Amino acid sequence: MPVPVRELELDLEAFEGPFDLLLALVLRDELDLGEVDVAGIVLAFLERLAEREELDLDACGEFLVLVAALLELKARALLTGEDGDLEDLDPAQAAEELARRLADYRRIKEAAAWLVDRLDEESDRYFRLGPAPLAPRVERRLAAQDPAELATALRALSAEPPAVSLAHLELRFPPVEQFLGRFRSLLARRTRFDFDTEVDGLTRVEQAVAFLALLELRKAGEIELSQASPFAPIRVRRNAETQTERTTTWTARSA
Amino acid sequence: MDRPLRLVAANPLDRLARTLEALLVVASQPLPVEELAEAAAEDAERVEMALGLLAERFQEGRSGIVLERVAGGWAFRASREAADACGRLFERPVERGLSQAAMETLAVVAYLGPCSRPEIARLRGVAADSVVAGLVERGLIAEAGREDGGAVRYRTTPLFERVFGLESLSVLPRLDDLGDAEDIRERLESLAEKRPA
Amino acid sequence: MDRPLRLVAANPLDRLARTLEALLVVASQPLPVEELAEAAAEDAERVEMALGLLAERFQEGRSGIVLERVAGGWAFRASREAADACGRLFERPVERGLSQAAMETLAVVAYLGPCSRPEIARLRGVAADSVVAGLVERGLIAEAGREDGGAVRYRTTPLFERVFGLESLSVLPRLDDLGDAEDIRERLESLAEKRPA
Repeated sequence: MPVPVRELELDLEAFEGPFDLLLALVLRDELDLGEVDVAGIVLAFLERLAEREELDLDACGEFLVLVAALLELKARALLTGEDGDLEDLDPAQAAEELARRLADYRRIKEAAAWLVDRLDEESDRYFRLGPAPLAPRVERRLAAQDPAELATALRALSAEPPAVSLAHLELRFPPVEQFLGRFRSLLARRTRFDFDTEVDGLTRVEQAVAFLALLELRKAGEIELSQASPFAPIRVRRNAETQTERTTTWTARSA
Repeated sequence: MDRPLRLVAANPLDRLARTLEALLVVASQPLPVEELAEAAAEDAERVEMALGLLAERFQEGRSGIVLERVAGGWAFRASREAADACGRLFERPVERGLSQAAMETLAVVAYLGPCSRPEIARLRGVAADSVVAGLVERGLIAEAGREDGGAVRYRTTPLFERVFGLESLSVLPRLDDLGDAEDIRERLESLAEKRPA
Repeated sequence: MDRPLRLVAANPLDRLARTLEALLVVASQPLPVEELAEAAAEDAERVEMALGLLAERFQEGRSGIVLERVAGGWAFRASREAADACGRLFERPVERGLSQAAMETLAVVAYLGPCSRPEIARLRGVAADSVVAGLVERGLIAEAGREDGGAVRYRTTPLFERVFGLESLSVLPRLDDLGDAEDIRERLESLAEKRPA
């Protein structure tokens, strides 16, 4: 019987109830995401998984998508300075705004995924980039220009730009990439490793993020996971057919 | 008087087709019909007809040179059948090793039109500087003026359309058709409504 | 045993010919037989045979694409019959304006004196490589020695002065309110740091 991710019971400081409800409350802005311990959710899920005889990978996949969505929301919720007046909105509007931003970003991700597929399909289309070998040389001629344009350009360049908040530049996603890189290079050297040993000594949050990275690698088919028994160490093994050059990583696709 | 003229008409079209072949084989980028017509000193309609002839002749399976409609114009490329041979001789520097971040940035610029690094950063949630510089270097995006705040804006280039085999940006799938972002939101919202008050 | 093999040989040669067409239409320089053979994974002798086929197909009077043997190898060119059309294609219409990036770069170099690419990038707050390369190619700026750090510096050219109708750089429109070149330079540098990239 699969672990019903969305019904995952959470007992966090800020929230007690099923995971799905938590997401709904967040979207309705009835719960401050800043208060929500995402790592706590991951740990609750891990414990739930550990109760089972074997690793439920489908549940892991769904969980990954939902938790990724939550992380995105949380990240975006921290952006209030950028677009200014989220605080001035009533809760419903704020929820709407957050949902809109999340939707925007998801759409961009989907568009990027479409481009990746497209590039893959078109990779056998070769064409010439430069001029043809025996083509005549092109002479580009330019009409007379007004020197005043030069002054205008330099003047514009030296004008004080309106103040723009750089708050958004501070935003960083949790270092899933960092763990992806770390695990990949580990697997380049060894065919298998023990997850628990690897993350030993890290904070709970880091361990949670490391686990997300593990799920992502598994989803990408780069590794296989096994666990002898509940609470036994998670063993990570390099998938035999691992592609060495993966450029698309950490893509949260919809479930 | 009409009939004999029609009979010889095949010949000039063939000649026009040869002229177009010549133009296309030396061009360094896709040529729009109007540009072909102007160079060939012919009207666009006849150029379209001749292109039809050529598209039939230069097609996959029949020829190593393939005529395709791409980036708002017409261009020759190698047949897909010859991709392995081409791969041994030519590099693909433009699209090699494009990262996920690069793809997302391309998607933002392609879909939203000219936009600046801060705008890209806001949508993607991470700073875009090095990614944007890399894409400019590859020729997939280019500067397109500055916005009011003084930040340089970027747009995708014809090379982008060519590399991705797009007739124009308008053939990109509509964003709404792509994902189920709305769907997830609705699902969550309906759940929230079911919640006991 | 030999004969039946020879009989079917026509087909593979045709396929090889298509592969060569593909390689030649993508190449930006003439390709020697050895390179073609290597790319097509065939021996040179068969490649020569296939080239013979192609030379017959792609010849003056028969095709707008002409296969030609030149010093460096084999290459496609436009037929002589289409010379006028090609002339018109490559005779670019006079461009009316410059891009904002080009205008800004020219303004920086003209007003502030010889600058290197890193300097231009710093002053404009955006990578300058492709803009500078474009302006050099068009003859509007040219190399003018190196700065201490070793980076090549660029200055405006006589063509630049002609295009902008200037007798010399000393008659550039005055920007007295902005101070002298040194003031402007400092101002741009401090602004570029503040500006959203």
